[in-house]
Amino acid sequence: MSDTVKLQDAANGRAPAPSRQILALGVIAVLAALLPLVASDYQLRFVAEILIVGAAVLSLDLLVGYGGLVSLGHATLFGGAAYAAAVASRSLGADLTLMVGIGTLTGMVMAFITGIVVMRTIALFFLILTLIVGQIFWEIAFHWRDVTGGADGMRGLPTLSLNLGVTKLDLSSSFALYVTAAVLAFAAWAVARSFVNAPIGRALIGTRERQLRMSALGYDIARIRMMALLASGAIAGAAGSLYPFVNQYIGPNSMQWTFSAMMVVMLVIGGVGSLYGAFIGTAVYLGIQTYISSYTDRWQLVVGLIFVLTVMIMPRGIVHGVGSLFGGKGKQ
Amino acid sequence: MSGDLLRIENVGIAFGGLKVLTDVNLTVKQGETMGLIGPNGAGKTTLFNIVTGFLSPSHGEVVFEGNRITQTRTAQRVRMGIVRTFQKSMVFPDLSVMENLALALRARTHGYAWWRSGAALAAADAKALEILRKAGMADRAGRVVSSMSYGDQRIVDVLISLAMEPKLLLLDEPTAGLSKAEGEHLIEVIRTLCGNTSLVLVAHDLDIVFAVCDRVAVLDLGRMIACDTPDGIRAHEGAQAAYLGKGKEAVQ
Amino acid sequence: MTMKDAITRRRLIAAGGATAFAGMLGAPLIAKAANGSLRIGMVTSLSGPFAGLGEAMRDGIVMALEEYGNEIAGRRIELIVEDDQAKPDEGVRKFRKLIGQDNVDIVSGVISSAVALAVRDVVTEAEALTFISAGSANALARDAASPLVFRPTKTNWMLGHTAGLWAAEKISKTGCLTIGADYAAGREYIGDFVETYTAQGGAVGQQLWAPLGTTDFGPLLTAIASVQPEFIYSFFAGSDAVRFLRQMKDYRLHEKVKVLGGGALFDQEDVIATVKDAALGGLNTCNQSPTAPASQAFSAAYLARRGVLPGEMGTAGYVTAQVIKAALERVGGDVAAKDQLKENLLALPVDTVFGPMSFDPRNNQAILDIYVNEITESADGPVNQVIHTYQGVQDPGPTA
Amino acid sequence: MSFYLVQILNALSFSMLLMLTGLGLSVVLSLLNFVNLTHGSSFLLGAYVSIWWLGSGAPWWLAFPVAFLASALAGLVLERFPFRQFYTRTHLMQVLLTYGLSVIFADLMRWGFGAQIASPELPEILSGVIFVFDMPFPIYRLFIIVFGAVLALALWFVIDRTIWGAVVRACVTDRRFVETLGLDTKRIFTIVVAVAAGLGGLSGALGAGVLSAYPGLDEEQLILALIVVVVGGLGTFRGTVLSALLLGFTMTFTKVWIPEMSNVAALAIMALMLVIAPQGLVARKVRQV
Repeated sequence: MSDTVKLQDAANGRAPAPSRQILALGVIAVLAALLPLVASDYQLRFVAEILIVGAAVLSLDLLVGYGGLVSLGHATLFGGAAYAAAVASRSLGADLTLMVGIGTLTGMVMAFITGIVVMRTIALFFLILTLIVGQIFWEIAFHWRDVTGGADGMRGLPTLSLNLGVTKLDLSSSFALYVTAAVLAFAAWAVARSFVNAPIGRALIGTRERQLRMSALGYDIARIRMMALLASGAIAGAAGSLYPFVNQYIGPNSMQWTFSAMMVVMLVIGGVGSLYGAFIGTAVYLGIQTYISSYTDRWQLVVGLIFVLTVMIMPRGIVHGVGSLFGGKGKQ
Repeated sequence: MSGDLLRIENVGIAFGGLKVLTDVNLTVKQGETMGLIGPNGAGKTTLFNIVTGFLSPSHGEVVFEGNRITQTRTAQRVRMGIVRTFQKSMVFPDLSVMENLALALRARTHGYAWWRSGAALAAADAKALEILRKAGMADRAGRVVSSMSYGDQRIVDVLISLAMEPKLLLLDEPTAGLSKAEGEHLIEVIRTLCGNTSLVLVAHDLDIVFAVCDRVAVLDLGRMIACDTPDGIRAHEGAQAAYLGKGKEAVQ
Repeated sequence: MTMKDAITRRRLIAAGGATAFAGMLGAPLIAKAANGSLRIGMVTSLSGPFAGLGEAMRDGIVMALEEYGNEIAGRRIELIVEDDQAKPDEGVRKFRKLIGQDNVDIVSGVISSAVALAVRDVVTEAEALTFISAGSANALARDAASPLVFRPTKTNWMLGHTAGLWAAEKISKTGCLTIGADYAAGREYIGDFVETYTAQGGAVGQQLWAPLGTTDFGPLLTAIASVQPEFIYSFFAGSDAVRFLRQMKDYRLHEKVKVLGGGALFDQEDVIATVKDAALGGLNTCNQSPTAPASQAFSAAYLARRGVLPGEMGTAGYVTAQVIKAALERVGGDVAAKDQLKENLLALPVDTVFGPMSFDPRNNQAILDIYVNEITESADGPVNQVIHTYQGVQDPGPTA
Repeated sequence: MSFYLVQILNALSFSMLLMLTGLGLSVVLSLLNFVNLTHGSSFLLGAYVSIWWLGSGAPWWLAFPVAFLASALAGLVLERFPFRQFYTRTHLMQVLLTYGLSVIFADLMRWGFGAQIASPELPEILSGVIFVFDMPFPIYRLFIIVFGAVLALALWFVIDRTIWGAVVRACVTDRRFVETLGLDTKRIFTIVVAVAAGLGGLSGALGAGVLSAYPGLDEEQLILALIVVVVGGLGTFRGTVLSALLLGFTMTFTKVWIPEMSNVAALAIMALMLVIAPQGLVARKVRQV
């Protein structure tokens, strides 16, 4: 029990003083604005990918960090929405608002289906059942060749654009994709944050810590978890809808359980229950995978070691680990 | 039978072959404080679980304010006014005292709200503060519960339940693990705050039960063997044999 | 200076200053190639299900470059190898990195068809000179063909088609059963085989599919045992192929039923070296054979270097270097003249260890000799022995 | 007729493989309440060790005990550090730690044993077939069925029917009580983890004859084992056997009847089981309040 507490007490999110928060946001905004000046096209696109995957990991944090529900099927929500957007874009064109709308909706529908199946389970049972449900979705995508392209996936997608009524903005450049991803990431963070700070978010924490007491207080546990799943699915879906257009490709890998497991790893490295840690974890993981692997075949060893050390030394993730080094904020 | 808040009629339950409760009848009147005693394994907590809907009885009915609620879901029963506490402390350790109470107060109205309506929430919070003031804990409203003493945690535990404004409050060994003084203080807080609420109190400390309760019911091996005033119970032979007669070792 | 040295040198440069983070933000130290040297990027699978194949491919290209003294058309060659884990998303990221950050002049590699298709739009948009070493999806020769993407290897059709011809002519026109891995490549192999075979008057009986990554073929083999077909046409790759052949032997079916397979099913290094005599008697259509005349010298060198005869991927890595060499020499090392390079490469065939290779001007797809191999016993254990050669097999291309 | 008989044998042998894979995981979960995801690594290690042994020319039957010992030794080391620190942590933390370790081991084994697929050279005595009427069935699979059944029975006997089993079970419920009996609980925990890892290695050695060994097999087996154990009901012995049979028969017969949908069908049935019985097929009664 004490682990859940250690791992997740950041989840209670007693927000830091507003002024400090505004300062932090400001610094991030300035850095984000400066990035395109120094980064190459490739790097901007890489950052865009981090932001998109990071948003999906953040949505997983709603479940893991606040609901205590570790899902191994989260990639399906992300990948399913990505497929839906890619399929729709072929006939409807890739308008940004349309794509995000379709993705969000798909994410929520898939979360709803998953939710109905997994609602009564917790802990390891929840972990395995989400894995199974996710793999069923994956099998469908993998075998529905006419629509999804099967194992080969889909390519040749139209480029992303934004219809502003008077003009149509082309979003295919790395810079445009970066800006789009950044806006999405910020929106995802803001929505998730408002969710956890609202009564529903507090109630979600309640179900994580004292499920019985929550039912004794008259809360409907299943309903709270379902709402968390829906919110999480909506964010993951919105993020997923951009993914095919950043990669110019979407394939069954982005729905597989291994991707779900990778998301959990990213989340834990970054810090469970902090929301923004999701982005840091994603950056660390993708950074290692992309850069270390150029120098050694043993990059998986590096990822594994970092992950195990994180779990053993700072189970609350890099965000808190570094925080306690500098500000002593780790202990209350 | 006006004035009857809760009626338990012929309730029985078995787990596998094990009969945990057999034909239990019990009536709790409006405003009454009822003690429920019996050795370990007598079925006290199981009875609570049936009244609150955590378990369904194999047979028999639970009637609350004249309505049959045997099949009603827990959440619904809570809204009708049946609230319980647990043997183990069931506070939310990582939330502040205030937030613990707020969770309870919001359960009925704003529990699922995402976009908050500030005024309503503020009203709920004001009410939480009011309760804390009555319990003499207003100064600790911002403390994280896990950092408080166990005695205080148990008080918060009970306050959470009282904040629900129950008509019937089931207290499952609220004083377990507390010192004599702490236990008495807790009972004091309950009596101050409960108003017209009917109480059912399970406790191993018989002194407290006999001091506080209007009537006392005795369960043994899943059967209700007596239900009477404290004096009546003291004189009851069956109860003596089943419980008191065995002396304190049954109570530890 | 060997290629391995070049890689080590890179590592030193990295240790010297470019930390991962600096690499992320500009990578100034390795941004520009040293003057006059030429950078080749190769993306292959060094982890995940194709790791063994990827290592072979990497060794193949390194081997060739070492033979060239690390110099082609008077320019020093620097090779950068990246891992795609056999995941398309990862492949896309690595191709972007090679092109956008490492500023390579040529990109190459890829084992999985899915990765090859996934990166198609990326390299096309970047107008990068691309040589796909092994990803053999038919689509890349057809609607997904791209002006600067060359494919010095077969398409799935070329193997399925020739197997169909061979089966109808030399094995039997009846009693055929197909069994394949249920994913894109398996569907293409089996589909193309069936099309040609039936066009040649053959009749296909039962068609079985096994999910990708099937561990237990028992139920399907029992089904085969009860049907008792004349011969089987089959496509599996990697661990699936090993398990299929071994379990065929476990059920004593390898003695009773002829197995005709496509490429990867009887891959010399990946499969036969592992299953050994369980492969004996099998027939295989493939663009590569360790016993093909063009491959003799290479096979010996490869055996000496790695202790096994080369399979398709080791050879593909080597061939990639051969084709790149031919292309560069025909423009005097001027890699910037992409149109000229393409024109010259398409003009004349290249001699490779696959055999003579010319390119189809419609889609830059190699036109290849396809070997029919029979797995027979030899001094080095069971080996793919060429028993027939279909010369100059050309994919139907964009018209299909 | 003989077709279905052999298919039933196929299903049985595959179920036994699943059960063997799940057993070690199940033992640690039921006895120590510890989730050990390095189990897949033990499996692969055992597979590699036995393949190496069978290829070395030494007496073939020793391959199995050797694989057992190798994995058990690895388990022994792991138990000292870092498992021991995680017994009292949540399942979630145990999952994270051991998953991370399994990633490390996967890469180490890839390093040590190479990326190529490896298959064992089975001894003559195990590589024949028997004929059920006219249908062939490999002797090796019969060997797996018999071996698996014997092992399962033996394990059940030790855990359920002997004093040792009782002592270990008592350890989880109340460690201090066992220590007052003069037994070293630390040592008991070590032995259980080592034996469970050894079981993983043993099943890997047995499985290699059917599955071969290659990087990634560890993860594939781990997932199957997890599904079997969890659907069975966390670490109840009967549950593991039941769900292994359920999964084995489903996967076999869906491959016979609807091969293209066999994975979906098998997954759907396992999901259905968890929906119907959210605590697993054989749930341990736990008092909630």
